[in-house]
Amino acid sequence: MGGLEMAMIEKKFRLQFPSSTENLAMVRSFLDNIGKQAGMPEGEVAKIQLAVDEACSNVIEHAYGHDQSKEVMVGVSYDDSQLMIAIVDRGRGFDPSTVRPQQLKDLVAERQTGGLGLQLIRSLMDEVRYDIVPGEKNQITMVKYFTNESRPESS
Amino acid sequence: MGGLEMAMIEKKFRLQFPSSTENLAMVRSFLDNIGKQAGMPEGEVAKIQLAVDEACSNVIEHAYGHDQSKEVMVGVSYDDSQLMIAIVDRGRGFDPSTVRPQQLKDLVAERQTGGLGLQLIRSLMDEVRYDIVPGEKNQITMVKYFTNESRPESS
Amino acid sequence: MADSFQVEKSSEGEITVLQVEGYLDAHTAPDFEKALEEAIQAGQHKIIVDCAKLDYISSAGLGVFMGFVEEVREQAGDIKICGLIPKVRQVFELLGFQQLYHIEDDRPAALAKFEESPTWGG
Amino acid sequence: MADSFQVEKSSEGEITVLQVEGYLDAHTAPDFEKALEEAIQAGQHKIIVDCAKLDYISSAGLGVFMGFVEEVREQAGDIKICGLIPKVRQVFELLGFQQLYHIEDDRPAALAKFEESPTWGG
Ligand SMILES: Nc1ncnc2c1ncn2[C@@H]1O[C@H](COP(=O)(O)OP(=O)(O)O)[C@@H](O)[C@H]1O
Ligand SMILES: Nc1ncnc2c1ncn2[C@@H]1O[C@H](COP(=O)(O)OP(=O)(O)O)[C@@H](O)[C@H]1O
Repeated sequence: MGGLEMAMIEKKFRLQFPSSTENLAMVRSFLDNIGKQAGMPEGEVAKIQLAVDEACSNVIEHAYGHDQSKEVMVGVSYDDSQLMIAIVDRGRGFDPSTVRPQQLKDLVAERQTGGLGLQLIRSLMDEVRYDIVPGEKNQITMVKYFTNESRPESS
Repeated sequence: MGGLEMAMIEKKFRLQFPSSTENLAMVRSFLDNIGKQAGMPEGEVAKIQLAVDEACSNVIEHAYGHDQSKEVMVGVSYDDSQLMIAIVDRGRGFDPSTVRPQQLKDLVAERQTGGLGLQLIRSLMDEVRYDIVPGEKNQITMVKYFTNESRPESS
Repeated sequence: MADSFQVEKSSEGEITVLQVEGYLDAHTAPDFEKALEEAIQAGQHKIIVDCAKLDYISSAGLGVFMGFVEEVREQAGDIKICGLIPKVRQVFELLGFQQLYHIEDDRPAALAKFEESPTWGG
Repeated sequence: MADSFQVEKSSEGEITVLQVEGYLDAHTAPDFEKALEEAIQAGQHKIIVDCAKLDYISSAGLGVFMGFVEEVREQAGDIKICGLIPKVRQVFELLGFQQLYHIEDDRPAALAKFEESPTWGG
């Protein structure tokens, strides 16, 4: 702001849907449309789709225990430097600091079928942040920087 | 409600996006995902996509005059008898009763490039309703009945 | 998956063919309008719009057909339409385009129609 | 466009091939799990999962590979993976699957790998 170049207006999108895994495909096509219009390369769009799929799957399974009457919200905004995504639920919540990253080797030995989602999100996105108020508002925010970006203007 | 058969829980979806025609493709894929999971035949999904595309195009062009800083909202809900869609804007508004259906012949003679959207919506959907409060909340609501439907239970 | 649109121009003798492909909506209609306008401004008044690869059309796309057909007919030309897939054909027919335009099955049929009636009702 | 998923089962001698197709996420992983479980319960412990037609995988799909591989390895069998498209391969590799599974280019290579090492490290 106040710079000489005109900053791109931030574009904002929001998708709300019943807490059911059948809606994961909808979330991915929502992100595909946004990623393409933001001019992101396909590989980057794929990473974002996967990270958001993981976060939504966690909300559907863990925060809401597959209760389809609950609602999941995915908000997306982008400008010329980055794309930011917030996934919001009003369910159980959790303390991410207590979730230890687990070794695939150990998970396999214990015949676990899960435990990789949060690790995957962290390795796919540039920033990941949690704001948890159980039962009220739990939010995971993820950011992907645009490569070859023109730095956002400082004010 | 109160019937012997369990009524299907209504499923609700919502999409919000910047008022720009580049987002029409997103709206169509949103509806495609919902229509498919509601078990609608492809031809019916196509009609709904077109009707909603027309209504959103009108909002983007007429209600907001292509101002991309404005937001369009599309809400969808369905149960076992029908699918209902509301398109909401906070723009200029208009009085639908003053919009006369025009003959294609006359539009062509006058070299008009528009004037068919509202007619198309009416011929594609089973119910169409407007609730207009200019600058505050303008809403077009459209309903598509499911064919071979089990009649909604009366209370 | 963002729905794209393309127009390709070619000639069959004195007839100009615009092949449209993809999704023709309020976002992409200006591209189609531009292609059609350029052809007409270059004096090409016999135009076939081949829609065999057109997946989708909304009224914004139909509007392009409406806005320019009188102009070419005044010049003893026409815009003839061909190759509509059923889903797209349905939209044209819902609005009565078959009463005001020659809509043919494919490009050869549209070319033959130009032999038979170079303009509308002519 | 709603993303679908399919599993097809076939045999190559004593080896069971599960060909997976489409989108493997938390919604469709139970279908894959069921197919794999059925094969194992039927005593089939040498399994190739051919992913050549797999467009997408999330951790819910990876979890199916994780949950059953010990069981077949105890029975001197293995689950070998083949045909990953680059986008899908990247997900497997991000999580280090290549250190714990034989991941081969295509089905013949996976069959050859079973000749060479019928189980993991065996
Ligand atoms: N949105 C959420 N709400 C509540 N708990 C969560 C949420 N996301 C993750 N968790 C907790 O963190 C754990 C690790 O999550 P993750 O790495 O995605 O693996 P998985 O979901 O496969 O167990 C979960 O098992 C769950 O206990
Ligand atoms: N959402 C809207 N907000 C304001 N005006 C509208 C809206 N929708 C339609 N209109 C008015 O109704 C007219 C007819 O609309 P329509 O039949 O869709 O044709 P077109 O949009 O091609 O002109 C428009 O020209 C416009 O004046």
